[in-house]
Amino acid sequence: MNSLKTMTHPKANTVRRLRHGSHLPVGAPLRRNRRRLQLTRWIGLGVFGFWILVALFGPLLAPHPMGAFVSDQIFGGMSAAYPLGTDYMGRDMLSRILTGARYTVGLALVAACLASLIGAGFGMLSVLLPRWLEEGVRRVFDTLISIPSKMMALVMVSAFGASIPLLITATVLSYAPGAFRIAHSLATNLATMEYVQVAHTRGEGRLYIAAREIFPNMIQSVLTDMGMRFVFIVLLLSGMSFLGLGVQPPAADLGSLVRENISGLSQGAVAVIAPALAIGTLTIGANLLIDSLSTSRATQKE
Amino acid sequence: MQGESLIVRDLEIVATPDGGEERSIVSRIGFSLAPGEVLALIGESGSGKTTIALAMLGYARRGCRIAGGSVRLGETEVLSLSPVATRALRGHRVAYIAQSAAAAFNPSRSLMDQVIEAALLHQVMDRRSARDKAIGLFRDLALPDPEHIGERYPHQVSGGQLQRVMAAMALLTDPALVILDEPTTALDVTTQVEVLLAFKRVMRERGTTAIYVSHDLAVVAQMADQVLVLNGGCEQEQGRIEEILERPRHAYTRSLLAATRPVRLADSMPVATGQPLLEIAQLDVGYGKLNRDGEPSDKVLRGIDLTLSAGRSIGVIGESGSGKSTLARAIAGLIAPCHGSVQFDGTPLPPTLRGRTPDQFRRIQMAFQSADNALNPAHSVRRLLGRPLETYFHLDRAERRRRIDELMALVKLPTSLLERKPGELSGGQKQRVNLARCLAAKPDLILCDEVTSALDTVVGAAILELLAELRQELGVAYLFISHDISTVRALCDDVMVLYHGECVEFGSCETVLEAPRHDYTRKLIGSVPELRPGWLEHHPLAMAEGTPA
Amino acid sequence: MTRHDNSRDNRHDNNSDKLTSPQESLQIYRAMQRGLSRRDAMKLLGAAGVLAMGMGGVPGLSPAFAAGGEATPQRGGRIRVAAHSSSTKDSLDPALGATAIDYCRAFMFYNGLTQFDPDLRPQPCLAESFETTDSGSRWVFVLRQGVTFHDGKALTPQDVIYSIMRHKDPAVGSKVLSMVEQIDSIRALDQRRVEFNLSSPNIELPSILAVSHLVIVADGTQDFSKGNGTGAFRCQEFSPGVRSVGVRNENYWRSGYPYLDAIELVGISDESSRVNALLSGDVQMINNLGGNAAERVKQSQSAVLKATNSGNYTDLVMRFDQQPTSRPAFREAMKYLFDREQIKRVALRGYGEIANDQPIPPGTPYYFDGLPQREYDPERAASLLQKAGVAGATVPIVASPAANYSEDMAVLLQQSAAAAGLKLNINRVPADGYWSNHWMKHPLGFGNINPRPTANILLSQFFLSSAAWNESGWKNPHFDQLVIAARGEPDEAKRKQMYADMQTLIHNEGGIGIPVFLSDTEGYDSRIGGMDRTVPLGSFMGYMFAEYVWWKG
Amino acid sequence: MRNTLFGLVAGRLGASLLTLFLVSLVIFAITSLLPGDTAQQILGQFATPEQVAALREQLGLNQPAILRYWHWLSGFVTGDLGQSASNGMAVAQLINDRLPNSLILAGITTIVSVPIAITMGVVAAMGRGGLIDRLLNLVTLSMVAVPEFLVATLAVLIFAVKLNWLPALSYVSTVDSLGDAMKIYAMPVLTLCCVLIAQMARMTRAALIDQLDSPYVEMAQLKGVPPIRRVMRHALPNAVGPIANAVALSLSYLLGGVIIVETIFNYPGIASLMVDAVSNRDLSLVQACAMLFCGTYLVLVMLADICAILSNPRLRNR
Repeated sequence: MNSLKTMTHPKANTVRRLRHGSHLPVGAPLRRNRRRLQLTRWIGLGVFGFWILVALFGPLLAPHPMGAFVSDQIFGGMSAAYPLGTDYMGRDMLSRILTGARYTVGLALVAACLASLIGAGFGMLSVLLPRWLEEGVRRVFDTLISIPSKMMALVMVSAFGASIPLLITATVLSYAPGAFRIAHSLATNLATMEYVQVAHTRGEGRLYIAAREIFPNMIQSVLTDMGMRFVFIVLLLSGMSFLGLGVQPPAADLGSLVRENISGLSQGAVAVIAPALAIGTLTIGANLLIDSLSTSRATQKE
Repeated sequence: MQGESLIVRDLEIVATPDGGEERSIVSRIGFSLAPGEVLALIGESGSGKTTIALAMLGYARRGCRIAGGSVRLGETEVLSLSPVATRALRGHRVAYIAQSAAAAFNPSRSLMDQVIEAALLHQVMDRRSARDKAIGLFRDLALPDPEHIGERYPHQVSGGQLQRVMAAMALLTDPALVILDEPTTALDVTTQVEVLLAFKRVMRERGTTAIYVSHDLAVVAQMADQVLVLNGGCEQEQGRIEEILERPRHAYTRSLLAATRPVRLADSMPVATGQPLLEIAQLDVGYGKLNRDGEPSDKVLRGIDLTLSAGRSIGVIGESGSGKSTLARAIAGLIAPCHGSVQFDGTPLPPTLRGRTPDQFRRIQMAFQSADNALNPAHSVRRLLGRPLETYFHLDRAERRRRIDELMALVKLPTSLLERKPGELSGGQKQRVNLARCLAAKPDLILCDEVTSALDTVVGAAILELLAELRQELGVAYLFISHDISTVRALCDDVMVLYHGECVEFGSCETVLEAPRHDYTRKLIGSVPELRPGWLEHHPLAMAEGTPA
Repeated sequence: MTRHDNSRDNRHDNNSDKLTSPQESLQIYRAMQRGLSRRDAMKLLGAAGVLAMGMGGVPGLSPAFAAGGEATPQRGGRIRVAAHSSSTKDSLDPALGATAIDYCRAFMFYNGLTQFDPDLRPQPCLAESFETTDSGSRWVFVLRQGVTFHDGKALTPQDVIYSIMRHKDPAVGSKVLSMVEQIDSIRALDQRRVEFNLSSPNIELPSILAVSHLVIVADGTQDFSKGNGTGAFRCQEFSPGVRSVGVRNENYWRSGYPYLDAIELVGISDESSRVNALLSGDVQMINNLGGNAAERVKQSQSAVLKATNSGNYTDLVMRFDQQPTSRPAFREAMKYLFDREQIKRVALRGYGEIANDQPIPPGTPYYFDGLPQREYDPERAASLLQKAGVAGATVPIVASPAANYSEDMAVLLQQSAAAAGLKLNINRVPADGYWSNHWMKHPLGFGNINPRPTANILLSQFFLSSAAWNESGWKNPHFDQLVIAARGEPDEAKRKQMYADMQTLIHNEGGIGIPVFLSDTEGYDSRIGGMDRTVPLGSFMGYMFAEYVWWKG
Repeated sequence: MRNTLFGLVAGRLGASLLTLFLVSLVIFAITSLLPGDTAQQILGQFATPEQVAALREQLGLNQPAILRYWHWLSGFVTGDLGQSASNGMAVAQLINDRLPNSLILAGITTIVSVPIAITMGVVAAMGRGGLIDRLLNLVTLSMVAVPEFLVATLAVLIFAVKLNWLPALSYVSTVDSLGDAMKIYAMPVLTLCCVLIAQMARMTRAALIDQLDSPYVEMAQLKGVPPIRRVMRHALPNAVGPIANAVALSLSYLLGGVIIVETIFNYPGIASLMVDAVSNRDLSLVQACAMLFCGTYLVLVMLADICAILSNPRLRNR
């Protein structure tokens, strides 16, 4: 985190250097639980990778079309024919989850990527822009961040209808400002680093400095941040599905699967538990992955 | 409490790096100290000296473990104490003075609060007497305004004063043993003398047993009775300080000694061509907002004049905050001067980067203090060296490859390092890459900003040698910025002494350093510890203070 | 919408409009549809009952409620009632009533001149009696004596005149503006009698006056936030979108009523929250339950489910003026693609009734049961699609939550259409703005039609060639003639035949597909007494439950 | 210290006003794009065009958007929030009815969640890498992972429907005693805590660990300061800044983000007011709510900064 502290004066990082100097080269904060770290990373990677695969190939594997009414039994339990039971209208839950995961994972992934791309892009470039322009960009993102994400989504969906591009736009508008903030502070720090100044004295252009000197050093933080954003977006999307603003029928993301079957909760229907578990494993998996990545990065840095 | 004896036997400390096997970092260390004696642990970074010192408190840092041996303080076996008893020992019978007081003081609590915390915690005395005693110690340590300095917060007190406050904190409980971990490394030389004097006097008065950790033999010579020379966690040599200084038996000790006193390298240089390369006239530089007269609020340099001929080397010396680095940054175009002119090779140099020509960019290179920060950690060495070749000379792939190999040979690095990233190199290697990158531009002038100060003495000496060789081979001129007079003395033809942003003295190295005219220069030179015991006692400051109170 | 062209300009030649002004309110239409039996109408009109009257008879539909024998009513107690929607748009101005909770409040705090009984006959309420002196264009209502508003003011003819005539001001935003447009004037004959003059005869005026929008407010009222009426409950608290509390009006003119001390009305838009609230005992009555929710209530020990069939329908609109729905074979194919059983079973969970692509529900007098039921027949649909030249095509279909169940129906239709080789792309649009921006604007879309007062009004409004809401743009001169003629046909058998012909025409040629009629479902705490009274207007006892239920707990 | 604080607050207020202005522009622009308008919303499916026209005239919807915005803005600046177009009540009155509810819910949630979250963060940081840390990590992860509507619905099913301990709905109006209040707020607060605690606890842990790695905490250890005191007296005061920031960000969720909880528990708060306002195209109400949310966010962030300054003598005394 210390890289986040703003450093303006060229000598401001002296303290940090000395602090590092006081550490033993081998005695620097080490984590004894490296093996555990590895384990959580593999679990995280496994779970997250699983959902990516489901998103990619799930619809191909689905035994029934997503919207097919296959059974007369409503909220049917697990059976050989319907491994995850049937939903509130007698559709095959397994097929619906396999298909629905694509929406959740795909939407969240696209939105997270776009949010990070826009946020980090502006965050990085604004450092190199003239002061007034930088200030303007910051003001715009500050404005966006102060509007609650669900309200933003609500107004936008009311205005333009709940299409997939709009959902992505709304979530990106909600989450890009956060990414911008982090990227901006990272880039502000990196821009004062001596190697950036070296590049300046070499006469390099702004774009080169941004792309080749600054960006490679913030990519990991940006990726970590993107992972967090992914998790938030999954949850925001399922919240929006609850409010009827999310992915629209007959398509259904995991959140709307939980939502539309929630009346089966009182009877403990698989139809509601299965998609809820799916969301849970997806977000926990992503979190574990991010956690292990960011800690191992911290370790490497020492 | 008087100092107690300290006997250490067969100390073994192991570390477990992430994912790695447990390995020994300190092995079979033993020494014994009589009450009131001071032992110096000396060695390069990574030699395990701090780790050993911390073991005296029964403490090992995260990832490390004290695997065996005994530390006997008086009658107490430190390593076999229970956690509670260990806590009772720390800050009471054994006290620790950290390298950087600025980092080791909690920024959010007042100094007095922190100074007396241990005493109150261990119920050595009540708050009032602790305060009184602390004020007494402040006075003994020659801190200004001893009555009220304790009410301040760490950021309101200078580094040297903080270091002394920390000493007061350590000594408040009259510990039997004090660990001083490089207590003056972060300080300017002039401040260092004051702090060393204060430490020495107070410790002698109290008869404190102490362990003094340092990489600087000259400092150790002033403070220690015994020396333990470490390398790679193993003892190289142990003995009385005088013996070690005069009759070093071990080769490593000898190289340490040699590095502490670098030989003059500048004399072997060819005489300069005389053509002025860089001419600076009446240069003013500052930070902050401009006021009505166009003057910045925080003016760092005032009225600097300087002429550097091609192939020559000028040293700029001064303590931190004197404006040395700002001068280099102004020449490099990183900060625009508010006044004055800079001419390079006869043409005025545009004040900022924007107006400069690619050729000017090429001909002036800057080597930053810390290669850690100056080398982009994301790039490989090949890329770091290749980029200037690309931008300045537009070389094609094969030519670049050839030139990079040349550069590596020039800075005496094996080409096997080319694919590594800076994080995988040692400090000296990094600094060499840093220099190689400057050389890639075939520059006429290299601005060296404290290039050796972050390095260990031996490594730093090697870099100095390299710089001297390069100058000889390539005829490049240096503006060599340093706080260390001996490095300037070793490398430079001329020297400029900066004090509070003004040049107080300028002249050839011999003249200025051998016969300084300005008071500050004299003080600066006089503050560099000499490699002989007793130098400190005869320092003018010690004489001025008279007999200790 | 170009409705005003009809209602204003064509008033003289289009007789239907005098009866059939467009309204939204669910209740009035249902009321009238069943309310005035022919017999009553005849009685009202005397021997001269020549106008076509509403379909007679009480609803023959199944009240599936399970309340046991009722004990004697008890006084006291307080209940909480949750309606399915409530927002800051809620108002105590009866003219603005838009949802169930508004109608309930109107009947709690105010009274109309007339009110419906369980047989949906208009009964005297604030009017002690009413009569028409010239077959329906001049009416005299005699006001009840001694009725006071909650603020103590006595009821006068001026209040009646103000209450009704204010709806004619467009700025009021009344939902029943077009309905009161036929009232030319109202005047006080004396302190008790009020005379209504209509622009043309309408023997259904007493039924119209029984709707919640036309309840009586005090003369000159502009600020409705106090709910100052003559009703059985006084408004104690009203915060829009949150709750409203009515406490017993001790001076209520109808002695012995109401039973309850207080009623709290809230809106819970989330269905599952609504059911949970009922099951946990936080509220005592809820309405508008989907199939699964209804099952949950049915299975619970503490609550009772009540379902009433209605003539409300959601229909597939196929425009005659757009491709590909202008092709007759395509339209017919779509009608064959409805798996009506499945829609009833899956989408409605059984809470509905199979329909036959015509709008007159079974059990009403003009219902023509000789019409063969159209069945799900994908093969036939496929060949029809082939004939229409759209086999294998992709056609967009617009659905919205605004039209109840249209999304489920669209999904089901999509499934069955796929079986016939037709690909339907569901374009789901938000409820907001649906009626103005989407309804009747797409080749394939959905509409939702609440029942109309009479079969004739229904047919006139939605199927006449010139009708503004001719959903599909269907134009059939023969049908138009039948509609007009039926209004003036004195012979019942002939009239019935005319309606049968009209239904057949719509069934065969019309541009709409009606798969099912929807049921009203509500749940209530088993400790509520009086729930066996059913006014089949809508949920909550036709929104008039307030003074008739009691608390047994 | 006064000067720093004053300068910060003044600067922030200026920036906040600008932000609010921008937010109002954005919201106005989007709501102007909404299909349908208030008049149509009020009149519904079977409105006649002349009715719509008359109502539009009456509500002033015929004016160009810029003019309407100007009217709203000039009213807002003078403290007049205008009238709700859909029911004619003063916007200030509507907000006044709902805001206390939202604030009470937010307040209780804050009182419950912040101490729990910080305690969890502190405990996890102290036992870094240990069993407790990993356990807490798993707990917080799971809390984040479950959609809040599921938590809320499950809680209702268990505590209200099955066990009948707690009411399924939260009626502010029927609070008579502390016991009542606890019953009513138990489930909404529980749900919100699930959402908020995890985030705050994780941030607290990260901020503390950052401090625990610092030389002065090592120094404290070498002075023999026991672990709890090390965390509470040495590390925590320096972590106040980041923690306050995390708390502020989480709490800003409590006004606008609680729409799901408000829906499920039928809690009459400000978020559902805004949802209503949007679906009714009630522009002045939408604007007022948006201003409120953004204003709250800005104030919270500013408070967090003030906290950070007050806790840091370096900033405090500059």
